[in-house]
Amino acid sequence: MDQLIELWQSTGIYQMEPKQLLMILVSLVLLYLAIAKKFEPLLLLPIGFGGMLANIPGVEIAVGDGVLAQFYSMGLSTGIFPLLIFLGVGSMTDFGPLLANPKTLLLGAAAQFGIFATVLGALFFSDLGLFDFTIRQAAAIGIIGGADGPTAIYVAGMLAPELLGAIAVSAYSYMALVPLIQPPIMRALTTVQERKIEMTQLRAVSQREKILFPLLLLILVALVIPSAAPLLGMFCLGNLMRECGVVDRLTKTAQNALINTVTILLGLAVGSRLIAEQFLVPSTLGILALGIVAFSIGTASGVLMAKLMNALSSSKINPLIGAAGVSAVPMAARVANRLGTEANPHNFLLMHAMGPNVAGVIGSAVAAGILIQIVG
Amino acid sequence: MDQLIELWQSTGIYQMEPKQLLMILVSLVLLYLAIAKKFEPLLLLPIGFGGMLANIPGVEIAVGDGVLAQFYSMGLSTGIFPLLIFLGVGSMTDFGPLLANPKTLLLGAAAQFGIFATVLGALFFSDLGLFDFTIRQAAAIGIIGGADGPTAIYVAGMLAPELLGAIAVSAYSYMALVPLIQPPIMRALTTVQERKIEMTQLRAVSQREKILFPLLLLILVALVIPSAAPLLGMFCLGNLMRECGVVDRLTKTAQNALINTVTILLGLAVGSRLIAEQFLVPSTLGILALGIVAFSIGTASGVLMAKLMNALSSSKINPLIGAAGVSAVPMAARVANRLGTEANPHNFLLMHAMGPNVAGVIGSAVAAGILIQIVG
Amino acid sequence: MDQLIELWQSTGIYQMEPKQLLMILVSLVLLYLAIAKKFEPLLLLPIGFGGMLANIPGVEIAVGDGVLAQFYSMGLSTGIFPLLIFLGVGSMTDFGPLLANPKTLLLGAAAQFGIFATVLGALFFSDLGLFDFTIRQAAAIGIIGGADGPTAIYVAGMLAPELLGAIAVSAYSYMALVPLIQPPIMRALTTVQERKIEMTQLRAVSQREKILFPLLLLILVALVIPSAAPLLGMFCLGNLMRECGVVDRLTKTAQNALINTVTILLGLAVGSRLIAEQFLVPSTLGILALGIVAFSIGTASGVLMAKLMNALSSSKINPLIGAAGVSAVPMAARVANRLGTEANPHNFLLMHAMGPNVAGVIGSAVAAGILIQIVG
Amino acid sequence: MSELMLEGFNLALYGMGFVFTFLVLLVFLTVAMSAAVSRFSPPAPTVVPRRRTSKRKDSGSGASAKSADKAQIVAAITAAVRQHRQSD
Amino acid sequence: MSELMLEGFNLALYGMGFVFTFLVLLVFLTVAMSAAVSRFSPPAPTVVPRRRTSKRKDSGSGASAKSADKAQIVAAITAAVRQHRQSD
Amino acid sequence: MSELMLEGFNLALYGMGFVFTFLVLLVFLTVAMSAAVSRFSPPAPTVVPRRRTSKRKDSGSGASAKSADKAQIVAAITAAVRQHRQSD
Ligand code: NA
Ligand code: NA
Ligand code: NA
Repeated sequence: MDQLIELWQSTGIYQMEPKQLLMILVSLVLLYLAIAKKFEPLLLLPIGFGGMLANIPGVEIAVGDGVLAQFYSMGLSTGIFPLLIFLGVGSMTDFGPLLANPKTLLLGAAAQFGIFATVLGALFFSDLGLFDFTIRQAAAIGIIGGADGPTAIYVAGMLAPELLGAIAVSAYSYMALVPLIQPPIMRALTTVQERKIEMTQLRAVSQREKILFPLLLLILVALVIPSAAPLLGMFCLGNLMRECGVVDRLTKTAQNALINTVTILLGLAVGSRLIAEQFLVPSTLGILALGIVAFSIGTASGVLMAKLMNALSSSKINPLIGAAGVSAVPMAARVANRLGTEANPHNFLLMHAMGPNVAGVIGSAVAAGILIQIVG
Repeated sequence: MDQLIELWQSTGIYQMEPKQLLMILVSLVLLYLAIAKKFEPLLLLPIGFGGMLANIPGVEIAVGDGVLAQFYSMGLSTGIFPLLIFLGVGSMTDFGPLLANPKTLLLGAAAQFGIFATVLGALFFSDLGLFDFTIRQAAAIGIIGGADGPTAIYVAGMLAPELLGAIAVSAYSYMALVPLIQPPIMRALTTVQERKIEMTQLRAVSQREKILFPLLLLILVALVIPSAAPLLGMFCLGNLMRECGVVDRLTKTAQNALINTVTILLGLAVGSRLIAEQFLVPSTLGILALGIVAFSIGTASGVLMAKLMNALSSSKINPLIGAAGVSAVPMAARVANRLGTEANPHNFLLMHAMGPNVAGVIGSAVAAGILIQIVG
Repeated sequence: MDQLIELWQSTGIYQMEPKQLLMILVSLVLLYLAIAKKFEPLLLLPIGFGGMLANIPGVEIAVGDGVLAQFYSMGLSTGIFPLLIFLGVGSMTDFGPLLANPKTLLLGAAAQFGIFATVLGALFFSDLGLFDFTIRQAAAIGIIGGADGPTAIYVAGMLAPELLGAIAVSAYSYMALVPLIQPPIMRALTTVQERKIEMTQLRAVSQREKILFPLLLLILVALVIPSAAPLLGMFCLGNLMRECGVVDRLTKTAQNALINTVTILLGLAVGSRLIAEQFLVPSTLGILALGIVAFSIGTASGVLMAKLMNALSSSKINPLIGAAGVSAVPMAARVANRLGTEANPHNFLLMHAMGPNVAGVIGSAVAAGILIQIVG
Repeated sequence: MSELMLEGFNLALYGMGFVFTFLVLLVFLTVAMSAAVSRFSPPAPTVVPRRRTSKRKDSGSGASAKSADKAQIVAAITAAVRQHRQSD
Repeated sequence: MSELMLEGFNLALYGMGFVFTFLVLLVFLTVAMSAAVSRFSPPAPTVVPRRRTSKRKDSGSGASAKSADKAQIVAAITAAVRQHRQSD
Repeated sequence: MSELMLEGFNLALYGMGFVFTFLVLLVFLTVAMSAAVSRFSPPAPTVVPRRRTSKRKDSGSGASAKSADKAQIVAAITAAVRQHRQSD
């Protein structure tokens, strides 16, 4: 009989605390968004599932010797998982549109203003006494505005691992919501006339330029902002592998088996940070609120930068592609294209928007390097 | 000259002890079974090869800093390898037949009686003074009756790592022998009339049911038997990835590169436990003897449960499919199908037997959770 | 203002030391050779890129907690990466030509003389006071003459990790230069008449022989030179997987996702040893000089061994295939074929040269075992 | 009976009990889930021919997939031939 | 204004400054690199139809690749049909 | 000669000796193994066209495989065309 009581006490029903139940519901919502709404399913599915596992009471999965805790300490504490993801992303990125129109790099720079504005916002919350974010935490929250999942996870793992769960969930959710968040801002800041601007077909880019670009980028990183070198280094390696044409078998693995395996493990490791004690804190609400602000400001500053460039230069660009500077590849570029076609059915902006789009990846990695450099 | 003697003393011929030679022969037998007899070759080939490497004298491969010892501490001590295998198995499992006929889950429950009967058998041996199994060791031996390789390795790694080699060899060998072990038992316990029972075509199962089932299963695990959550969690994640249709690239990797890589490493790590000192002990014989008992009792209880269900219900099932409840996917289901066709050429039981077959995987994972919970 | 100065001091321009700049140029040369000249690109591309990352000042990438340092301690200190590469190479090796003409194994033995002659050369340098190589370092340098990348990296990691960068760069560079290094030596040591010798078509080899060979090889290793067992063990496992025909899905992964992933990580880990402090030392020049000597002597002794065999036996072999005994698979075999066709357009030596070519892999792994045994 | 055996019987009893409890619950929940699904999404064309990511052989559907492929190929060829003739 | 906010403004100022500096430099270097490449390897047929290892969809080129494939298939079938007729 | 060189000569001597011993033994064992295999499984059709899991190029067989494929395609098309005509 004693043993039966002991067994009953070992069940989840007996041990479940309300906050764990709540976190399981939150995780189910993430799974619902991933599966039914196709919100960044590659990441949100393993994150949501990891969140469920992490909140099962009475068994160590996300802490101690648990398997998710091991994935966390193996790949997130060390930074290895996001860096390998960056390798894979690099090997899937085509810098052609960017090389055909390099000034779109400036759009990728402007959109990073979302990051720093959000850092200020987080610190302002602290100032008001609403939350108690340190400068490291504020920097980690700001990086959500980079609209780049692995960068956000990498920076959060370095600067504020205690917020990693909330930051990752916020970053991926808003990336999925880009088609809803961006259009009103883009419409508000542009005239129909501007949205109708057609852009000339991009010039062809030679293979040699594509091979030299990642090396050029890495050297510039080495000279100017070394702390961005791990992230951009892996990115450039992936891209060089892709473009050089002599290591196709490595490229194929980096694009498939390697990135997929790491995505599963990284998702589960991030999910392990959705344990109730860590996620169900007021600051999570603050992070979610700041995250959407970050995306909005980034979008706006990208568009405004495009308008500024038009004011200063004779060759006009469609300001919609400025919004793609936040990264969120390739969603933001598609949004720009959609709004362009809406205003002018002959307006195909997709390729033109891919330039600022990948520039945004570089921009947020540089911003990440600076944040790590200054507050890390 | 001294150096020549030293060199001679470094050779394997000089250092080889009889028991190492014997273990190399045992390993060669495993390789023979894997290659010539196709006995679970995916696992027994790396296990057998690892066994050979582990018993080469004069070089540390399976102990200390040796590479197999590193694979062991990386993946078996931590439980990571069997859990990743379970992820892959989940991503290859179709719960359709089970969902079309959920009461076959009971067959998967009944067949787990083999596990607990074997635990008792092991303890009885201890009682008789034949062997000296502790309760933890008895539990680890019993799990052989689950007829599921990764579950057996996971539980043995938790409860009795010193027996892991013998338990894994026993589990995989008897799984390969299912087509020989099961038929006499199945024939003995059923009449020709019963074996002739035809079953109606299974209903079509919607994708939505297939998506909800792994979540349902995980939630039930969380509520009732949390200690089964690592195993069944990874299994359900793999299955959800498979069925949800939005992460196909992850599923493909889980089904191929990931599970194959882990299978090689896990096989070698298990092989490292075939070192003579650990494998050539009397208890290994006990484990081999108990293993076949476990399979036989599991088979019998599955069949008898099916007959009981027929006695209580009007919709008849063919009792042969009860034997598939031991898992040993998909071999046991094929055996049931073969005996069915033998008795009645129009009797196609394969799909019907897949239900209890995958139910057996769930059942033994639940049993594993209970054993870890109570004696772990 | 202070912060601006601090930021300026954090840039690479400020912190870059001349030797780091020099190493970045060296790395760029490696990348150029890999991409433009197709010098062993699968390895030299990640090595060169890793070398660039390792020499970026002001950020820990190749030391401390840096990601390359982690790859190094994960896979090179432990020996795991080269062993997994050997698994993959084994799974891609066809022993057919060797089995059809087993006496070509002797050519693979003779060519290893390059290894030991180079060990003597390195010690002679020490004797002269030019460099200060210990016997362990000399052994690690000698293994370059094995013309086998993973073997060289494995041995260097065991015996002289401080030289690993220079040894790996030397080994892969000279392997790529085989088409330039070997022909003059081969022409100098053979008459046109010898180069014209046609060889009879190789007999068909049964699958059973191909399955038994890796087991035979492993058993001989176990009996005679156990310290070669990790390397040749993994090689034989890969080959057995390939030939047995029952684990094709494992073989496919070992040949693709697994070896490709490990190649990327191993290349980066080796690249981490190109840090200026470690690579820009006089001994690197010595290693590069000794490396080419090693290749040349290996080539010469292979050819001379073939001539000796012709002198002693009635069935003539073309002495060009002796040069393939250094390994450098499959380049050396192609060189032999090219020179053969040059002398006699009906002379197809490729298949005949594959025998000594793979024998050279076995030979240098055996030599590696002996070196580790005696000086390790 | 020894202490150890007693412990073993306890383990077996509770163990089988739990396994059955669990799977019986799962039967009920599964039936309920399937009922709910068919109620809330009633007449949908259920077994969509799903993209096969699995490597498992299931001879039945595989064969039909093949014959469908074949039909498509034949159709494509037929169309091509027709087009070719018209362009003559 | 608090110490913390001040630190924040500093961070934002230097941060955005650095990001812009970096990307402006990158624009110049990229333009220079492209110019150098086109000078030293002038009239080469630039966009070689490279082997695609990437899985990314890019509708444009994908579509043209498809239609090229289709053309090839049609050509192959045409040839096969012609051959078939001649052999009749 | 220095101590170190002496050690080196020893190493080279034993090393080459061992390498040769090993590979000579391997030659004998391999020959014996092949003889045994051909004795105990004599006239089997040896080189079965094995499933190729390897990526290695070997131009010969590759070419023949291709031409076989081509022949099959031509045959398939021929059949399709014939069928198409009959159904006209
Ligand atoms: Na960004
Ligand atoms: Na089972
Ligand atoms: Na060699």
